[in-house]
Amino acid sequence: MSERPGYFGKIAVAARTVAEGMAVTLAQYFRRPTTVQYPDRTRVPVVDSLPERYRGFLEVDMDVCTACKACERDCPIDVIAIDVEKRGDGRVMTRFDIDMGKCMYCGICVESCPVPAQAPGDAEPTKCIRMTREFEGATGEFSSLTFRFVEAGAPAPAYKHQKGTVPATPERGQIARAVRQRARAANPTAVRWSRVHQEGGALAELLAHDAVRARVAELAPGVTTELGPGALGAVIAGEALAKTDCGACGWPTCRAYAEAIAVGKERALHKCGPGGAKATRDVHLIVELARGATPDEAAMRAMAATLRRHR
Amino acid sequence: MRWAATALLALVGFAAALLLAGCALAGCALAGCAAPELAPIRDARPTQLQAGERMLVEASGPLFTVGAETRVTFDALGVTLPARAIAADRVVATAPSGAHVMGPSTVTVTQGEQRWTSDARAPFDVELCAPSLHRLANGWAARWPGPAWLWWMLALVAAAAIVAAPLPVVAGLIVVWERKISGYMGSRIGPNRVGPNGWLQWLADGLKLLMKEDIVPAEADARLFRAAPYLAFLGMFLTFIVLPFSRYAIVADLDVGLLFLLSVTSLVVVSILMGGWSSNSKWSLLGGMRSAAQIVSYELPASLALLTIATLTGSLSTERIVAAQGAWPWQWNLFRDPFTFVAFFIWFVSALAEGNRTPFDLPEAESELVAGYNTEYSGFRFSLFPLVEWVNIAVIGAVGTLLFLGGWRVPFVDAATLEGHAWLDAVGFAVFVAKDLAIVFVVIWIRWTLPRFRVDQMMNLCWTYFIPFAFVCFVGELVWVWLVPSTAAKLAGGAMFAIGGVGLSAWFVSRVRDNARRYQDLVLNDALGRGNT
Amino acid sequence: MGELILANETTGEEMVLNMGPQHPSTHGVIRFVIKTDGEIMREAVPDVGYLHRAIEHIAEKCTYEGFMPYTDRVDYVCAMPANHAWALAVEKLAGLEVPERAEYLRVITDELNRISSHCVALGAMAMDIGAITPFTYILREREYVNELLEMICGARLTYNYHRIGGVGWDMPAGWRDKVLAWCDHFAPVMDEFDRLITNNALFVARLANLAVIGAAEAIDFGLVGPNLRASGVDFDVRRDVPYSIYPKLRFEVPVGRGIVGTVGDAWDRYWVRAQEWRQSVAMVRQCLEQIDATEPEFWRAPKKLKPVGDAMARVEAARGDMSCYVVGDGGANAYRARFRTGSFNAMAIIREKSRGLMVADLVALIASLDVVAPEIDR
Amino acid sequence: MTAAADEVVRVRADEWRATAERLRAEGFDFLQNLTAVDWIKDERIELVYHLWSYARRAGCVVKIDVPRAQPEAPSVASVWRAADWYEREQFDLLGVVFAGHPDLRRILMPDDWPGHPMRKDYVEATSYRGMPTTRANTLELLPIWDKSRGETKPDGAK
Repeated sequence: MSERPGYFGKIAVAARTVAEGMAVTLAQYFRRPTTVQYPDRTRVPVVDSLPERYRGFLEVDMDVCTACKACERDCPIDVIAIDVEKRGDGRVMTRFDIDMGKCMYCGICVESCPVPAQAPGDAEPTKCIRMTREFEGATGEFSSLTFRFVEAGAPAPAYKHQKGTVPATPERGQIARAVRQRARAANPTAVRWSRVHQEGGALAELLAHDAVRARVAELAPGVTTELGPGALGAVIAGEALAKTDCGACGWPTCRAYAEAIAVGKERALHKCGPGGAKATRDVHLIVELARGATPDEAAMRAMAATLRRHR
Repeated sequence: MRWAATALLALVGFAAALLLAGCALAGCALAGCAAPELAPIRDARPTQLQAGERMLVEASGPLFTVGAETRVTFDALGVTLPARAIAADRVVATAPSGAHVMGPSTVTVTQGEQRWTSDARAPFDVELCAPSLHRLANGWAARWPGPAWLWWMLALVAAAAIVAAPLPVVAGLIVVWERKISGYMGSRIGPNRVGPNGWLQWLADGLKLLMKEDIVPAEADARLFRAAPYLAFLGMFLTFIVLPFSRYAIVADLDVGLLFLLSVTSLVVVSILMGGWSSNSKWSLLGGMRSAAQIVSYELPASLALLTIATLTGSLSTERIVAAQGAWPWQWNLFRDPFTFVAFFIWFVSALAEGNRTPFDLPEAESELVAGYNTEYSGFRFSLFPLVEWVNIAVIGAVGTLLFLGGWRVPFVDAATLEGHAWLDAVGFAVFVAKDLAIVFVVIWIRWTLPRFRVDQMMNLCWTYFIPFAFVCFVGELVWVWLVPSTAAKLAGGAMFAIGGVGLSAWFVSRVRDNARRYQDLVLNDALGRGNT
Repeated sequence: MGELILANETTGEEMVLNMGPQHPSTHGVIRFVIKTDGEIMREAVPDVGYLHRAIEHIAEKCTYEGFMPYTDRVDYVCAMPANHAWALAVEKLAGLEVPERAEYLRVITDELNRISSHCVALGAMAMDIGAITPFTYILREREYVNELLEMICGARLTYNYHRIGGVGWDMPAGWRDKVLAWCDHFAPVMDEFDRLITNNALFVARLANLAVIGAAEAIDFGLVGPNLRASGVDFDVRRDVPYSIYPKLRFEVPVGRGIVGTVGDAWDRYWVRAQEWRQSVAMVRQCLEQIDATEPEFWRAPKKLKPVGDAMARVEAARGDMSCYVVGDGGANAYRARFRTGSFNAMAIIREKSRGLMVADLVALIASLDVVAPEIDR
Repeated sequence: MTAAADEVVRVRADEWRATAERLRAEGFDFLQNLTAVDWIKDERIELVYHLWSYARRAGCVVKIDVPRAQPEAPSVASVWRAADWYEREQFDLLGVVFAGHPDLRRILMPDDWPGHPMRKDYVEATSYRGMPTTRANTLELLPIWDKSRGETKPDGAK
């Protein structure tokens, strides 16, 4: 093709190359397509088809974990949080959380873990903390991607590792699946969500009319229209907010948030994270009562606002 | 499950509507058939007569004796014209002097002492459409009260309904077929979840678009914006009037069929420009401008190629073009002579350009203009544009079949046997649809193989390559029809079929087999199973 | 960019088009302010920085080993050479020795990743010109490469496979035969791709003589890799500034010859990549034959890394000379790290080259330069 | 393993333009890299230019020290076109002003971004134009939620 085709040459070249291209696509038309119909029409579940070194969710076998915090130290983005306490003679882990939502699945923690382990069905030995082939972790709330390997009430004792021995561990993936299930069930928003939909859930119970009426009766005497902003702020902070000064609402302390509401600087009354639905409802009740609304009116408005915010 | 329920409901509703329309029409048709016998004088044209002009009067049967002295009188105007019976059922009257205007009056022909008059309530100032529809309307007009034109209108609307009803379904099926072909050509599967093996995907898409919100941009030119899609749909729907799907399945056999076809498709240009301009977005404007330039400039080679066929057949009527071709491939216009062979490719590529199909899909080029003129459309209004585009592919297939591939002609069946056995018409229809779908497959196949032209290359291709070749074909055809005797023409047809048809396709099949042989399939991880497991 | 648009206030015929940052063919989050007169562009001013994650700033916060996963994110389409660059720079800074088997594994994974990166480049270029099917073919082939790399290091895109002083894992059992089987499978696919799109008349018409970049101009603007070689400059870091075990491999460096247009046009940039992945397949085969002769050690992990001084390491990535300049002040973290990438300079030349082109050509130009947003903004 | 260590040339800021043109004439036609290193302890910013000559297949490193308080260096965009964007990037990230640069604007950060991010003493603002640039770290929030949910334990586990 070195010499440039003339007027008719161009037509011949165009015809031939177009025909060549169409021959290729027609040949492809009769070949087997390469699409794998994940997730429902695969011969085996996808997790089993992945290679052994696949870097999916992390899992920690708490029986062989020596609480040496090597993984927490070496993780480039600090997604591992371990709390160790002294209990009697040994050391005990009360908390071992890994934020899988923030983790970048690089595997550096596995390399820095000193404790080797041999899982059944694996060709190569792995470590106490290791990556599994689990990867399906879609959830509605970011915080439910934090895997908590230590149960709330059952701290795990630190394991004493003898040099040179390779302790056995369960098959890779079991612990990860269990922990993921627990994470989905126990995270704050999942609780809120399931509550709203379960009969007699906390939110539903909070918004049940009589509970609201009882709460209004408690608050009403303390809240009158003559209350100054300072006093009103004190009532809000005292009665409604979670008093944890956690800063989730964007204000340094609960008292500051309450003052801002009372003065009118802060419009949003639902920002108390720890307090959740209960705080939102109570703040609305106090503000409505302070504005001189009748108990019933205040109750209705508070319920409406809470439902809207915490649906 | 909720979603599947709504889809099922819609499907049942649609089927019921179709069934209802069918029964209603069948009822009318039955009622219509028992019409009284026709008036002796069936038709008299033209209706406005100037001095010296001649008028043709047709009878519904062989009534006149040729050569006898005949006179034609307009009863309402009281005017009598000398006439001559040129055939048993035809009389030609000439207007001697002064302008005679014929209003809605009856016509009587007198020969010797015999007199025949036309039926007052059947105005025949226009040749409406297919004879069957014509008779149907007459029947209604005869049996029920009300002005005749009302029943004509009803008959037309009924015909339009019959033609329009399947359009969305046809477009939908072609869309699904395209997505499946593009899938297999791209080593994918294509839709296979909605309905049997994915063939109800079009219904799901249609429903989805119906349910989607229909947004009109704030500063858009609202009236133009809303009107654009319907104009495009109208333009595309009108082309179905002249398409002869089979011997009887043609809405109206216009004498100017091809001309009508070309002029109607330009409505689509207007609608695309309206859509592009009124969306008030620079990208849409660019898309609209490109498509206007493209369709207008490719109108020229397309019409010249059609003219080549018209000169070969000697008539613009689609019916006669199909009738002029034989059923066997070497009798098709495509292989009739070298000029029509080249004209086919010119017409085909120009039709691709007019349908905004790759390699000419510049107006809605995904990588440059995002979606060109229909970027701002959404919901039902958006669904009309793709519907028009995919119906256009079917129309390209249909026009290609009727002009070049011998339309509904079935081998071993000529016009006479067709009169006798009406069911053969269905075979003709099937043959027509098969050839149509073959061309549609090629159109889709091209889209998933070739890249896109740049605007100036597209224009350059049209004006420096296509138009000169189209003129050469047109003039060549004139000379061919004039000089080449019919026997030599048949021989040329056979030769063309041998070289062009068999030779080219044999080479192409060898290239495809070569590609298939070289590719070695590889499977690294077959645990999951590929393709349609 | 605000005042830039005001400066381009339209007077009469011209209009300002805003292409990006979310646009199907800008290959990532990049934005162009285009001053056009109808289809012809006066100028296309690039506006970058939408994908700036301050990777160089993070390097100062992480330890040398901890920063390795971030180098994957410098160019996520071709992450292995970025790993390689960081490993080489720190080894040069700290004066570490790397076992030969590790160098072979590094080159094998580099070349495999270069092929999958060129798959994306060539496929996306064909799709930007309008042909959609080649893109699906090439992604099918890239899927095989991803599976191979997934077997050896566990990830498909952000590998984090190289380590300072070696590589993370040795080859799993049976991997060598699978790669050889893939090489046999891939050879006819490359020819098929040429028949489908490379020599296609429309494709050639769209790319021949488009945005011709001369050799001097390419050097002056700092173009590297395939973009530079397409302009006729015969320079490849793997051969001319040899590192790792490239001296042991025999491979040619394809240089633009202007087969369909002039030297340095968009088609040449495409053609150079279409030849380069053939060389890469040949190199993978040679490495797999030579690797058996090396002893099984694949990683000599350094104890405490607290180097002092500065070092520059140059690696030939898919988009050219990706070099990493690292400065150590004796601390566990790098004092300063600087990644020089090919796309950064390629983007700089677009403003110069876009004058007088049509809007469709700008899309073809961006695709031919194979510009990727993460590399520009880092 | 790599080529012999390239010879390092230390140049004073004001004579850099002349040296650049001389180096260019000698054959260093490729400005490979420009890095600005912020030595905060001895109050200087070090500009490191890596040059490369395709003809001689050799490299050269030029280092220039500019005062940290008011970093000012002559622009070489006129000598190598690649310098145009390099200098804009170093201006954007470390605030080094290049005199004579055709269009010295920020290239990566938004135009009105406060401060120069790669400086050692840079403190990142928590929000930009009202948009928060930091996200609550779930690992820190979880203990708080545990405490506050103390009394409404999930699934009744007290």
